[in-house]
Parts: sequence; structure tokens; C-alpha cells
Amino acid sequence: MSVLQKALSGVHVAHMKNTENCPTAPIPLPKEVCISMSQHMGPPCKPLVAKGDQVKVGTVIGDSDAFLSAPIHSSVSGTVTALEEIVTAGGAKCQMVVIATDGEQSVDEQVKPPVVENHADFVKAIRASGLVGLGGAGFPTHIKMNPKNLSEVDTLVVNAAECEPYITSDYRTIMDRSQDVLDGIAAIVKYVGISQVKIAVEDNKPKAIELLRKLTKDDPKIEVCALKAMYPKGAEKVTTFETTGRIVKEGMLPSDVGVIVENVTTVAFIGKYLRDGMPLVEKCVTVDGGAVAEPKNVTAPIGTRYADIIAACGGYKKPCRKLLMGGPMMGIVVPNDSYPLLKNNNAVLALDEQQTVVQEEQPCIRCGRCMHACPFHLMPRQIEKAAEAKNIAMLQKLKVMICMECGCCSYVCPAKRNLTFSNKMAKNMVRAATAKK
Amino acid sequence: MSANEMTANKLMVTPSPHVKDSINTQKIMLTVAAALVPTLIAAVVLFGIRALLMTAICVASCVVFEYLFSVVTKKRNPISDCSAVVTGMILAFNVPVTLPLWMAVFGCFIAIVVVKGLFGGIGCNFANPAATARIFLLVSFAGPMTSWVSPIDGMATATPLSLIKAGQLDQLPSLLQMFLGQRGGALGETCALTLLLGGLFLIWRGIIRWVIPVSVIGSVFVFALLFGANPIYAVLSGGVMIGAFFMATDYSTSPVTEKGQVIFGIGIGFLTMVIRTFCNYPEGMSFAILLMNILVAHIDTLTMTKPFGAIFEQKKSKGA
Amino acid sequence: MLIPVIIVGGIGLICSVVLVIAAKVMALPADELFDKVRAELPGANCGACGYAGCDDYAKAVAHSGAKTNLCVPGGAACAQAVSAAMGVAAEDVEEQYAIVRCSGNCQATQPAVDYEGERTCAACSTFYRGKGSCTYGCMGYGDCVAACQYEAISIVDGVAMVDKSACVGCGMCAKACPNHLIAIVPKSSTIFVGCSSHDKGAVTRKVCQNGCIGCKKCEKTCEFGAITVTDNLAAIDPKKCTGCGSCVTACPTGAIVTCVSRCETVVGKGA
Amino acid sequence: MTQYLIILTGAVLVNNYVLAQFLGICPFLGVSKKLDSAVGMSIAVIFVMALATATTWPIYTYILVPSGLAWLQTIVFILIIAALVQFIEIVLKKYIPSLHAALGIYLPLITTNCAVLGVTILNLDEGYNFMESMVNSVGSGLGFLLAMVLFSGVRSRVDATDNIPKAYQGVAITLTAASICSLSFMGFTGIVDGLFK
Amino acid sequence: MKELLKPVIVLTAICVIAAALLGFTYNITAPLIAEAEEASANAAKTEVLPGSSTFTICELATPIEGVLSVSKDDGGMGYAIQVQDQGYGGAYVLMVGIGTDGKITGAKLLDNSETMGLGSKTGSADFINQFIGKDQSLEGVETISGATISSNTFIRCIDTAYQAYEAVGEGA
Amino acid sequence: MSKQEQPKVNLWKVLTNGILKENPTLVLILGTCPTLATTTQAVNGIGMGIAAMVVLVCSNVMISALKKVIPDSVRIPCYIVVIASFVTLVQFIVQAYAPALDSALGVYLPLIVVNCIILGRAEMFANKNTVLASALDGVGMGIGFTLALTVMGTIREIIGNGTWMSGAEWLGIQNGLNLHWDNPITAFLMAPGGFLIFGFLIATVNHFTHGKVIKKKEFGCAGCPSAAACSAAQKGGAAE
Ligand SMILES: Cc1cc2nc3c(=O)[nH]c(=O)nc-3n(C[C@H](O)[C@H](O)[C@H](O)COP(=O)(O)O)c2cc1C
Ligand SMILES: Cc1cc2nc3c(=O)[nH]c(=O)nc-3n(C[C@H](O)[C@H](O)[C@H](O)COP(=O)(O)O)c2cc1C
Ligand SMILES: Cc1cc2nc3c(=O)[nH]c(=O)nc-3n(C[C@H](O)[C@H](O)[C@H](O)COP(=O)(O)O)c2cc1C
Ligand SMILES: Cc1cc2nc3c(=O)[nH]c(=O)nc-3n(C[C@H](O)[C@H](O)[C@H](O)CO)c2cc1C
Ligand code: SF4
Ligand code: SF4
Ligand code: SF4
Ligand code: SF4
Ligand code: FES
Repeated sequence: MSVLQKALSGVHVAHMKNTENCPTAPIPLPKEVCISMSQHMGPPCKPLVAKGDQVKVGTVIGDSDAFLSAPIHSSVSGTVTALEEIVTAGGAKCQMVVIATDGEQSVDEQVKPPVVENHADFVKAIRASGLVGLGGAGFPTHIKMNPKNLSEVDTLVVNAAECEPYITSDYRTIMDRSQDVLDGIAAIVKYVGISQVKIAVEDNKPKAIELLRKLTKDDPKIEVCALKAMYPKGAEKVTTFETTGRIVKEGMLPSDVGVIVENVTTVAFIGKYLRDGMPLVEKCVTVDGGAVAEPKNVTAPIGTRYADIIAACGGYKKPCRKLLMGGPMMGIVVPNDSYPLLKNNNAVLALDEQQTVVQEEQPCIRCGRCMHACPFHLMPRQIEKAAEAKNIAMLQKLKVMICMECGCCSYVCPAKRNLTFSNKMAKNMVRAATAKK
Repeated sequence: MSANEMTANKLMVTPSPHVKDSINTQKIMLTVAAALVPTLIAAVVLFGIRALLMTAICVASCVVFEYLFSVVTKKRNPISDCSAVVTGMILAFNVPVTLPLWMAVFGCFIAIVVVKGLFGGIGCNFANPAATARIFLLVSFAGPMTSWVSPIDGMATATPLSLIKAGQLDQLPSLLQMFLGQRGGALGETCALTLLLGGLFLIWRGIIRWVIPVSVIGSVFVFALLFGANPIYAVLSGGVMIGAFFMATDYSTSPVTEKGQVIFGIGIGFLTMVIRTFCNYPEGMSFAILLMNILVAHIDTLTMTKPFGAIFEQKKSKGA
Repeated sequence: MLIPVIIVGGIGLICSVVLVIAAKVMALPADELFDKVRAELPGANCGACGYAGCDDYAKAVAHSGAKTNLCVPGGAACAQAVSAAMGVAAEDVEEQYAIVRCSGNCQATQPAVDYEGERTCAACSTFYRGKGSCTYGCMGYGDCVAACQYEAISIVDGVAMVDKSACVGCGMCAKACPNHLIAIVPKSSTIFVGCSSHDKGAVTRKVCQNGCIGCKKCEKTCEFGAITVTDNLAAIDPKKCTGCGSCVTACPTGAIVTCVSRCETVVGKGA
Repeated sequence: MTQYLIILTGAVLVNNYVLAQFLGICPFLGVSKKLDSAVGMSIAVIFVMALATATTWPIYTYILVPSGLAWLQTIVFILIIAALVQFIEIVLKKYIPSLHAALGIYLPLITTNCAVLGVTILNLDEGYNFMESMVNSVGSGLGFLLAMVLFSGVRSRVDATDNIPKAYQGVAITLTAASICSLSFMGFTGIVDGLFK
Repeated sequence: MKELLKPVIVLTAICVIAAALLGFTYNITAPLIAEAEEASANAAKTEVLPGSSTFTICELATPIEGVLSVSKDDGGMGYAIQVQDQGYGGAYVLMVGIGTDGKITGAKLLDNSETMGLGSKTGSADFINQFIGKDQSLEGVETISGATISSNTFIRCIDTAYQAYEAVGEGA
Repeated sequence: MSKQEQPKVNLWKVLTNGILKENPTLVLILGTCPTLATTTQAVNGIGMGIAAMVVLVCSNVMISALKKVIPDSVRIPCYIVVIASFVTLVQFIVQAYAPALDSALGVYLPLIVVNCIILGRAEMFANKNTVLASALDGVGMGIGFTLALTVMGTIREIIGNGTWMSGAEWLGIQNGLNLHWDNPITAFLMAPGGFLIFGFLIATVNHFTHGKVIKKKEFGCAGCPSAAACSAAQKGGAAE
């Protein structure tokens, strides 16, 4: 089998890193936060509090026995006013704890730096911190830190590519919290037994590259890789391939090729957590988009409503037509601005009328751009056709399950076809069909 | 709930991505049309103002047929995508400048209605509309479709290929004349210079890829050598230039994968030379294009991409 | 005159002898039972029987003793014919039809967002369970309509509605609906709950005029104990329901509806 | 040798049964939806054509013509072909079930296929000797195969299109596609002379 | 046994009856068919040699390449000569009528595979009429532009026909 | 379907069925080869149609009369012999009285034997109906076939050659119509034009019947009347 394929393609998207130079600032404490019990991949947590309970910053308010989960902590001190239902983006319903803040922000007694001596302690501590991947997918980090083939895992890839337009929160993490990043790397290297560390940064962030190179020049284990700024260099498989040349095959995990991929903010959190023991209760997000008066980077308690975040950025300057969590390429729409901030959000984009032109889907002209743009060399148009014909065998042959829904194909399509979305539906179709068997 | 008046109107829900490239079908087609303009100018210079008239008539009737077809079949009106403009120009470039206009209009009917519209319109046609229409005209009106005039003196003449076929090698134009288009032939196929410019422009703009033109021209060159013809002459004569850059690259009727495009291009080159050398027709480009169009679906299935990190062997063992 | 007769006759003789002998010597037992059963099935390949198409079901009937009354579109006549082909007594088939358990038409409820994606229910439902204010309701893009081979279902006023007379109860629509709004019930039952929302009454009341608010009035009204309200939603047991209709009048929102020939949802009395 | 090549090329490219001569159109339109069934059908056709020629040619030349009964051609040929096909089917079914499963289902279609009877009659019209007739039969079958294989690709694309005007859906558009295919084959006119003379 | 025999008997019987029936009709129609065949064979000859009706076939002493047959009109009007040559698209068969005075009385294009609308025009009345009444020198005839090859084939055929004419003329 | 006892049929409907509603050429799509090959001239269409009609009527009558006698195992050979005899008969007549037509129809005249319309009607209709009904069915189908071929021949001849009814001497029409076009669209006389016009006619019929008739009658087994005799159809269809 051919091992090295041609360089992975992608698309050039305008970077729009408007908030690059806005250091992160905390927002005023909101009156109320709503903490969803589903903030990670895997089954939602069960609320551990009831209406009327008093909670403090860092109090565990939700947990689950499921393997793929992480506990959820209160991000504020105050009183639980209600347990409501919230519909997640995917359509599941889960509980949401509404807490009225008391303004004290008193910290729970449980919060103290963890005692970590070995790998097992480390994994336990990470789980207790409630950390999930902050790069977007929200995958519980403690599972990644505890791969089945621990001895074979030799590489840590710190994903600081930040390839999505607008988003600069990872960049700010590097610039503002470089020590946390280094501490985090050191901890992972020490406890997971890593022999090489690759920090992947897109070359549109020269200052970050320079800073990281300067800070790590004494450590031969760490290499800062400047990736060509082409979306989606930050996607896990792409980053892994670009930095290490290893191919994470279909159905495999990075750990199968000896790699752990962590977002840079995730790593920074680990560094800080091991020092002060404060679980994941607040998140740095980039607030941008045509409808926002003052785009900037802010830190907000988990569960803050989007309206409060935007209010902290000067509110709307134009009517908002579309509100996104995440970047414009992969970000998910939110139905209204009372939706709460989740752990894995790294941006809030409020797009105005102009930025949300809906272009009618036109017939495909078979130009092949979608196929050439796809970083994984998939054939999105053929997938779309096979999905229309409900041809499961064909979909499997076209390897639709490899699609990471990066959006490149839809981005380039001159006929404005929603290929990424049809891939997503096709994946659902294949999943349903294979589940039946 | 926070009722910000700025969001009083409902928020929009759409699938990601939420930004799109500015390219669209219309822009692509207009770029192709623009790339054909130098050749049109050359045609007017070489063959006179009737070349312009012919092109205008073809473009207009293609657009009109496209519109009428959408009205009759009650489909979305597609003329804004401008693909009919390209079809019209390419068809006009494929006929002798002396062709009676009604025949050209009939050709447009075949191209737009029969070959494109009936099969579902843009992107759904399996055969190149202009190439098919040209062949239909050639088969129907062999006389008018093969009476060429010389760009130099306006007298009736033969194309270099029919001269070769007839063995009148002494009357062949020089290579420079061939390159500049001073030879008998369809009005838009003679000037290799402008066609090359247009083609390179399209490649530079990323509208077409280099694979098809290079493999077509390359294989015409190689097979000409093998069949004992002058390869440079073979490349510059007939419709090789316009075919390679503008007709074989038509999206709807060419394979999408790079491997497939190579096969497609070589197939066209091979068939062109076979038809030129062994068959009754002195020129085989459009037949070759059409024949390979028919194979596109098979080529596409044969050359499906191998996605990054895809595992095929495992699949089979699972199935077994 | 004689030679042609001899030649043609001879060839005919040879052909027929060879064929007859070949047919006799090499005969294979034909799957007659299967053919007979298959011939009686309507061939819609809808899968309502629970097998992968008519052929599969015929095979199951002929060789694995599957029940003869599983074909829903074929109805009783088909069951009888299949039974006759198998030489067994026919079992009754109860005719069924589809009901749409949502009354959230354009007057009763409003969309919560401005959905601009692909216009199918399956696509729409991937975004926070659809565009409606009610997260349980009908999206009205008609995936069920597309699934129905009998043109029995249509979108009326933003909600799917089944034509009882055309529906054969094959259940394809129920499979297609991403929000699982469609249920297959016996044709004899005429009263059903036109709502699927498990939201708390207050929430439902806010988003839809015709929704079930779980007030339990119907449960109390029904003399036959056919209605139970669980998880904020009433449910009618068709076996107990006599179709008296007292619940319909009792319901404060109009969530309980009756079915006339063309299923009609009672327009909300709520507001 | 060249005369066989001439017959072969002519039968495959120039006088293609389906695209130029209009023989065997029904199976061409009916069984070309998928590549594998197109190939299966064509192989069955080649097989039956060869067998039919092998039986009818001697019967015609050595029995009918000497007794002045050439006019019995039609009735004798079709009788033989029908019986032959039916016989082959029975034999295949019994002894080579795997081959029967692959090709058997196409056999009955062949009885009512003009191409088979056509090739036996045309061989005699052309005055071919036995070997030439066999080559022509196989060549015509190969031409049929070629047309079927090419057309199955076109069909797969056309059938996957949902945008075709309603009246044209189905048979009509298939015929239109066949028209374009036969147009493309006209490019080969004269190839026999060009290659061999 | 009966069900084994019945098919055999029925098919054989049908075959026998059919053959008998056909044999019967054949005997009736055979002469008619022969007549019709001859008539159509002669039709072309009559057409190129107006006024003729029945013909005798002349044998050439030495075969001339391209001459398929030479028929002499029994009424003494002249000869109808069928010649073959290679045209643009393949075999090109022409029937030429030459009167006893050595002038062309007519021509008819039979089998050919010339391009329709181009080479096939050599079979059109417009083209052929210019040959009628000409002698072997064929002065003043014009080829069809765009179909020079076909026109030349036509002229070559006439030439061949004259060769045959002279051959039989000498023989007679 | 089991052999029912002589279903009662409306004879008028039987006759008219073949003309439009179940037109063998344009709706059932049978006998495509002669349809395409012989319709370069309107008159060939008429000739072919009439020839086929004669065979159709005669064989329908014969098979209907013999249906009780013919055993299943040799059904197809028997039918074919009957049909072939009539075809040969027709061939004799055409050769004797219309030799021009004979040469125009060429091999397609004997090929009427394998025309699916004839075998198909034998299987589907004559096999199950009375002699009278079978005869009428033959006439109806024959008229439908002739009509379709004539229309197609007319279109192709006019556009492709600029003439109409030329070569119809055997019908008593001298010379027919000649439009004296300089440049008729000769492609319509050739194979591509044949396919194109055939497709067009089918689409036209489709349009006026709103696709109701043809909707389910795709090519292949569902639409093929030989299906009953054909194990392909029983196996679920070669053409699926
Ligand atoms: C079922 C499952 C198990 C996983 N197990 C591991 C693991 O053992 N080690 C690891 O490094 N990542 C593991 N991952 C994480 C994925 O490799 C990946 O990081 C995660 O899906 C988020 O990636 P994304 O943001 O690119 O979508 C697992 C993911 C899934 C879905
Ligand atoms: C198209 C695409 C683009 C991505 N871009 C980034 C990125 O720019 N930065 C990043 O940290 N993660 C990105 N991710 C997520 C990574 O694949 C991966 O999940 C993450 O780096 C794992 O680290 P985490 O578990 O710490 O989040 C992207 C994922 C996809 C599918
Ligand atoms: C498609 C096509 C068909 C042709 N058919 C014929 C033909 O049937 N007869 C003929 O003489 N020339 C035919 N030619 C033209 C010859 O190639 C050659 O150009 C011509 O005979 C030269 O004649 P001219 O000198 O009168 O122009 C055809 C050319 C083409 C392109
Ligand atoms: C690069 C390019 C080449 C094209 N070439 C042709 C052509 O050769 N003939 C034609 O009819 N249309 C051509 N078109 C226009 C259009 O794509 C064509 O009508 C499609 O076949 C319609 O489906 C071309 C368009 C592009 C973008
Ligand atoms: S969304 Fe999927 S198919 Fe499209 S470019 Fe990305 S990975 Fe490829
Ligand atoms: S990019 Fe769009 S138009 Fe081009 S092939 Fe893909 S789907 Fe078709
Ligand atoms: S409405 Fe539903 S159950 Fe009724 S026939 Fe249609 S798909 Fe089947
Ligand atoms: S009932 Fe279900 S499938 Fe039908 S329109 Fe409503 S949501 Fe869609
Ligand atoms: S008519 Fe020729 S195959 Fe059917």
C-alpha cells in the first residue's frame, strides 16, 4: 500500500484574525449561568444538585459513570434556581443546571492542587478537572492520556494550528500563557512517557512561532512546526500527518500510531491545573463577526449565556442573523442568544445580514473542485449522488466515514452545493445501515 | 430570557460551512468565454466579419434555446449560468465560416436541447454538446460542413488534413502559418496561438487543470510519430488545440480524477490519430471526444480516488 | 413437395425429441411453492411484512413457515390468497393506517429559527430537533410524503396528514419520520392524541396551542380507562377506546383529535 | 488471415449490430443498465451466435441448397435456434449451475433477439464460407459486447439523473443516449479499408 | 409415456403441415418471384438504355478489371455495362448504357458508400445528365466540388465501360 | 397467473387497445429493430407494418385455435414454427408482388419471426383468448405497429431526405412528394436519427398519456411480453 500520498490539500480561506492583538479579558460576572450536562463527547452527566442548593466555584454539579465522560463543575458561586431541559445541537435532550450567581465567586474547599506522582495519578487528576478537548470536539482528555498502548505512544502533537478564520483564542493562549503551555507539555511528557513533542502552528502566526521557538530552543524533544496556512491544517489527522508523517488510518485513533494530539489550550490548562487545582470552569473565547460592536477575546464562566458574552463586547452593532459557536467553517449555529457557553467552545461569531447570504443550490457542474479541495481526497459529489440513491454499498466504497466535515468541499463548490452537510447525512445513513446488521 | 432587540428577528439555521468561496458557475463560464475572445478576434481577422456574425448567432440561439427549453419543461431558468454562451461560442468555432446560418442554428438546437437539456441540463449531459452538434452537422450536411475558405485569399480551399489525406502535400501551409491560423479550417480552430493563450489563461485562473490538454496534445504527438505523420503538424492541424483546451476539458463530460483525466486525454489522442489515419474522415477530434465522453462513467468508476488513510483490504475481509 | 416436408418434419422431430428428453432427464424440481406465494403478493416491496421485499417474504412463507397474514398492503384478500396457496387456514389481518401525532399547524405554533438548509425533515432535524418552537413537532418538509408509495400522505398547513382511505398501513412513513411522529394503528380506532411532546405543560403551552399539556382531564373523563398520561403526554389504548369522543371535548387544547375519512385535526381551541 | 481481420473489424466497429445495423436493440436497451449484466448478456449472445452459425451454416449449405430448398431458411433456422437455446439452458442448469446462474437468465431473451437469427441469415447473404461466417458471428457478438459495455456507462449516468424532463424519462432518454453513441461510431467509417487496404 | 410423445407428435405435425403448406405456395409463387427478380434486374439496364427491354449477357474474351457484366440489348439499341471501382467510401458500382453509336445513353449509380450529400450526388440526375450524349472523350463535364474523388471514380467507371464496349464491339 | 377459462373480453377494446393505449411500438416498446431499421421511408414503414400485421393476425388465429393441443414443453418451438411459416409466406408474396419493398426491408422481413410483438401476443393473448378476439387483437396491434412505423418513416423521410412516399410504386403512388431541398438533414436517415426520432415519438406519447402507461414499463422484463416464457423474468429480472 502506498504510504506517502501527495500533500494533503485544503482551501485558502481569508484568515480574518481581527482579534489577534486583543489580550484576553474576563467578562463581568453574569447574573445567571446555565450549565449543560452535556459538554463532552459521550453520554451526558447526571446533575448532582437540586433546586435551591448552594454551590461554589469548582463544586462538582454533574458526573457520570460512563467511560466517555468528564465531571462538570459549577463555574460560579450561587444558588441553583432550576433544572431545565436543553436541546443539544445534535438533537439530544439533556439537563441543564441554572445557577443564580451571588457575586462572591467563593471557591469550593475541594479545589486544591492535585498530588500527582505517576501516570495513574495524572489520569485521575485530569478526569477530576473535568477537562475535555478544547480544540472543538470536547473529547474527555483523561481518556486520551490513558491509551491502551501506553508504551507505544511516543509523540505529543500540540495543536496550535488554529486554522479556522476569526478565531484567535489559541493564539492568545500561546502569547499570554506560554508558561502554562510549557508546564502542560512537561507534565504530559513526564507522566505519559513522551519522547518527542511537535507544536503545530500555522505560518500566519509568526509571532507565536517565534515565541515558542525561543522558549523551547533548549529542549531537543520539542519541535515547533510551522504549517502552511491552509485550512484545515488543524484537523487532527492532518496535523498528525504534517508534523510526524504518520497516517491515522480509517477507523484508527492517533494513539494507534503512537501520537497524542492535544489542543494548545488544553495543554495550557493542564499546566495551570497541576499548579492551582482549579477545574475547568471558564473558557477563553474569541467574540467576533459583523454584528458585534467590539470584537475581542474574553474569558467567561462556562454556562454564560451568549447574550451576556456579547453584551460584554459592546453588544450588537447590527442585527445578528446567525450566531455561531466555533469558527465559520465548522462552527455550529445556535438557535438563540440565550444559549449557554460550553466547555469546548472557542469562539462566538455573530454574523450580520451581509455575512449570511444564502445562495441557492445549483446543479453540480462536475468541476471536481470539491474532490480536489478535500484534504482526504474524498469525492464529495459522488458521495452526494450515492446518498441520494441511498446506495450504502457505494457510500462505503467511497469511504464517506473518513469525512471529518471540515467544510472545504462546500466552501469551494461553485454550484454552492451543501456537500459537507450531505456527507454528514450520508454518514448517518451508513451508521444506521451498519448498526442494523 | 435575554430579549435583545437586535435578535428579535429569528436567527438563521444553516449547515456549516458558513463562508463560501466567491467563485460560482457563472464566473467560471464567463472566464471560459473570455478565454475564447482572442480566438474570436483572430477568426475575424482571418475569415472576416462573418466569423463574428456566426459566433453571435450561435451564442444567441444557444441562449434562446436554453431559455425556451426551460419554459417548455417548466424547469428553473438556467441561462444566468452562462454555460450556453460557452457552448454557442465553441460550436461556432467548430463550423466553417461559410456554413449557412440556419444550419448553425439547427446545430445549436441539437447541442442545447437534445444533448444537454433532455439529459437534465448543465452537468448532467454525458456528451459534449458542441462536439456532438458538430458531428451531427457534419453527418447531415457533409457538403457545407467541409467547404472551407482560405483565410489568405478567401478562396475555397481544403484543410491541411484533407490535403494530407488526398496526398497533395505540396500545397500544405508552413508551420508558422499553421501556428498563426493561416490555413483552411473551422473558424475558431485554426489559430493555435490564441487558443494556446486562452488555454493557458484558463489554467492560470484555475478553471481547468493542465492534465487533459497535456495528455491530449502529448498523445496526439506520440501517436502521430507512431503512425508516421509529422507530429508537430498533427498537433497544429485540425481541432487538436481547441479540442484539447476547451472541449475535452468540459467539466460535465470529462472524468474528475487526475488519473481518469490522463486516461481520457490519451484516449482522445489515440482515437483522433486512428480516425485521421485510417478512417474516411480527415479529422477525428470531435469523434474522439465524443467516444471518450461515452467512456467517462466507466473511467470515473475505475479511477475513484483512494482517500487518505482509507483501508480497502480490511473491508473485503469483513465482507467475506 | 415431399422433400421439404421431410426435412422440416425431420428437424421438428429431432428438436422435439431432444427437448423432451432433455427436459425429462435433466429436470430440476422447480420452486413451485415459492412461485405460487410470490404470485399472490402485490410486489410493492415495501417491507411492511418485516422481510426485505416481497420475494424474501414469499420465501419465508414457502419454506420457513412465516405467517401468511403479514402483508399489509395486500390486506385480507392477499392473506387469503397466500393461505390458499399454502393450503392453510387464513388468519385475519387487521387493517391499519397511519396517524400523525402532531397538530402543530401554522396557526398553532411558529418556527423558532429561520431554517435555510436542505428542505427535508431528516436534514432539519439534525439541527436542535428541527426548526419548530416545539422540539417534538412536525417539520412539514414531507419526508413521510416522499416515503409513501400510495400517495396517502400530504402536508396540510405545515403538518403531515394521512388520507385514511388511501393509506394501507405499510408504515414506511413512520420509518421515515425523524421525529417519530407517525404511528400505525388499527383502522377501527378513530381517536388519537395529536401531539408527541413530552415537554412540561407550561413549556408546551408556550410553544403550541394544540399541544398536550398533560393536564389529565382526558384521563379523568374517559369512562373506559383507555387514556393514560405519562411523562406529560396522553396516550390512548386503541383496544379499550370505544370512540365515544368525550375526551375530545374534554381536552382544553384540542390535542385529542378524531379521524374522519381524511384525517382532520381539530383546530386548536386553546387561544 | 486479413480477410478474417477485415470481417472482424467491420463487424465490431463499422457495421456494429446495435449502433449501425439495428439488430438486437431490445436487449441492448433492456439489459445495459449495469455493467455486469451487460457483459453477461453479451457473452451469452456471442456464445449462442457462434453455436447457431455452426449449426445453421452446414444445414443450409449441405442440406437446403442441394435440395433447392433455400426458401425454407427462415423456418428451419429459427426452429433450430429456438431449440438450441432451450437445450443449452436445460443443459447448463443441470450440469454447470454456476454458469447458468451467471448467463442462464439471459438465454430466453436471446430467442426473440433479432441479432442471432440476423447473423445467421446475413452470413449467407454475404456469401461467407464457414470460417468467415464463424468469424463474422463472433465479431458481431463482440460488437454487441462493445456497444453494451459502452452504453452501460452512459446508462449509469443517465439513470442517476433526476432532472430529465418527465416525458423523456425512461425509454425515450435511453434512445436519445443511444443516438449519441451511434453518432460517435460513425467516426469509424472507412476504418476497414484504411487499415487493411 | 403419452406426455412424452405428445410434444414430439405435435411439433412434428406442425412442422410437416407448415412445410407442406409452404411448399405448396412456393410452387405457386416461385415463377412470379423469378419474374419479378428478372424485371428488377433489367430495370436498371432499361433505365440506362432507354427503349430496350430484353438482354443477352455477353461474355468477354479477356476479363477486364472492374467490369461486372455486359448485357447486349436484344433490340440492338446498345450495351448496358455494370462496372465497379473504388470510390471515396468504398466499392462504387455503376451501370452505364452505351448506344451503338458509341454515345452514352445513361448511367445509374447502384451500390455505393459515398458520403450522403457529397459523393452520393454523383448518382443524382443533375450530375449524370451532363454525360448523356457524350462520347468517350467526355468533353466539358464538371466534377462536383467537394466530391472530386467520387466524381473521378464515376469518370473512371465510364472509361472502364468503354473498354468493355470496345472489347465486345470487336468481338461482335 | 393461472390459465383462466376464456376471460370475457370487450372485442372493441381489444381492437383499439393496440392502436394507442398499448401501442406495441411506442408504449410496449417491442420490435424495436425493424422500427428503427426500416423507417427511412414512410412507405417502408407501411410495408413492414402490413407484413407484420398479416403474420400477427394469422399466427394469433392459429395459435389460439391450437392452444389446447400444444403441450407446454415445446410451446415456444411450436409457436415459432407457426410464425415462421407465415413469415415465409408473406416473404413469398412480397418478393413476387413488391420486389422493391423486399429489397428495402432486406433481412428485416424474415426477422419478423423474432419480432417480440408477435411472439409476445401469442404468449399473452392468443394463448388465452378465443380465435375471434385473437384475430382482432392481431389487427389492432398490427394497425398500431403500422401507424407508428409510418409516422416515424414520414418524419425521417421528410426531414432526412426532403421527400415523402417515394418508392411507393407498389402501393400505386408514383413518385410521391418531393420538396427539392438542397440540404435535407441526412443524419435522420441514419442510425442516430432513427434513435432520436424513436425517442422523440415515445416521449410524445408519454407526454399525452402523462406517462401513466409507460411509467412502470421500463425496458426489460416488466415490459416484455415474453416474460412468461422467460426464466429471466421469473428470476426477478435480468434488467433489474
Ligand atoms: C470512541 C473513541 C475513542 C477514542 N479513544 C482515544 C484514545 O484512546 N486516545 C486518543 O488519543 N484519542 C482517542 N479518541 C479521540 C479522537 O482521536 C479525537 O481526538 C477526538 O475524536 C476529537 O478529534 P477532533 O477534534 O479532530 O474531532 C477517541 C475517540 C473516540 C470517538
Ligand atoms: C476541520 C477541522 C479543523 C480543526 N482545526 C483545529 C485547530 O485549528 N486547532 C485545534 O486545536 N484543533 C482543531 N481541530 C480539532 C482537532 O482535530 C483535534 O480534535 C484536537 O486538536 C484535539 O485536541 P483536544 O482534544 O485538546 O481538543 C480541528 C478539527 C477538524 C475536524
Ligand atoms: C466527412 C467527409 C466526407 C467526404 N465525402 C466525400 C465523398 O463522398 N466523395 C468525395 O469525393 N469526397 C469526399 N470528401 C472530401 C475529400 O476528403 C476531398 O476533400 C475532396 O474530394 C476534394 O475535393 P475538392 O478538391 O473538389 O474540394 C469528404 C470529406 C469529408 C470531410
Ligand atoms: C472549461 C470548460 C469547457 C467547456 N467546453 C464546452 C464544450 O466543449 N462544449 C460545450 O458545449 N460546452 C462547453 N462548456 C460549457 C458547459 O460546461 C457545457 O455546456 C456543459 O456540458 C453543460 O452541461 C465548457 C465549460 C467549461 C467550464
Ligand atoms: S467535509 Fe468531508 S468530504 Fe468535504 S472536504 Fe471535508 S473531509 Fe472532504
Ligand atoms: S465542487 Fe460543486 S460543482 Fe464542482 S464537482 Fe463538486 S459538487 Fe459539483
Ligand atoms: S401513509 Fe404511511 S402507512 Fe399509509 S400507505 Fe403511506 S407510507 Fe404506508
Ligand atoms: S410527520 Fe415527520 S416526516 Fe412527515 S413532515 Fe412531519 S416531521 Fe417530516
Ligand atoms: S426487435 Fe430486435 S431485439 Fe427486439
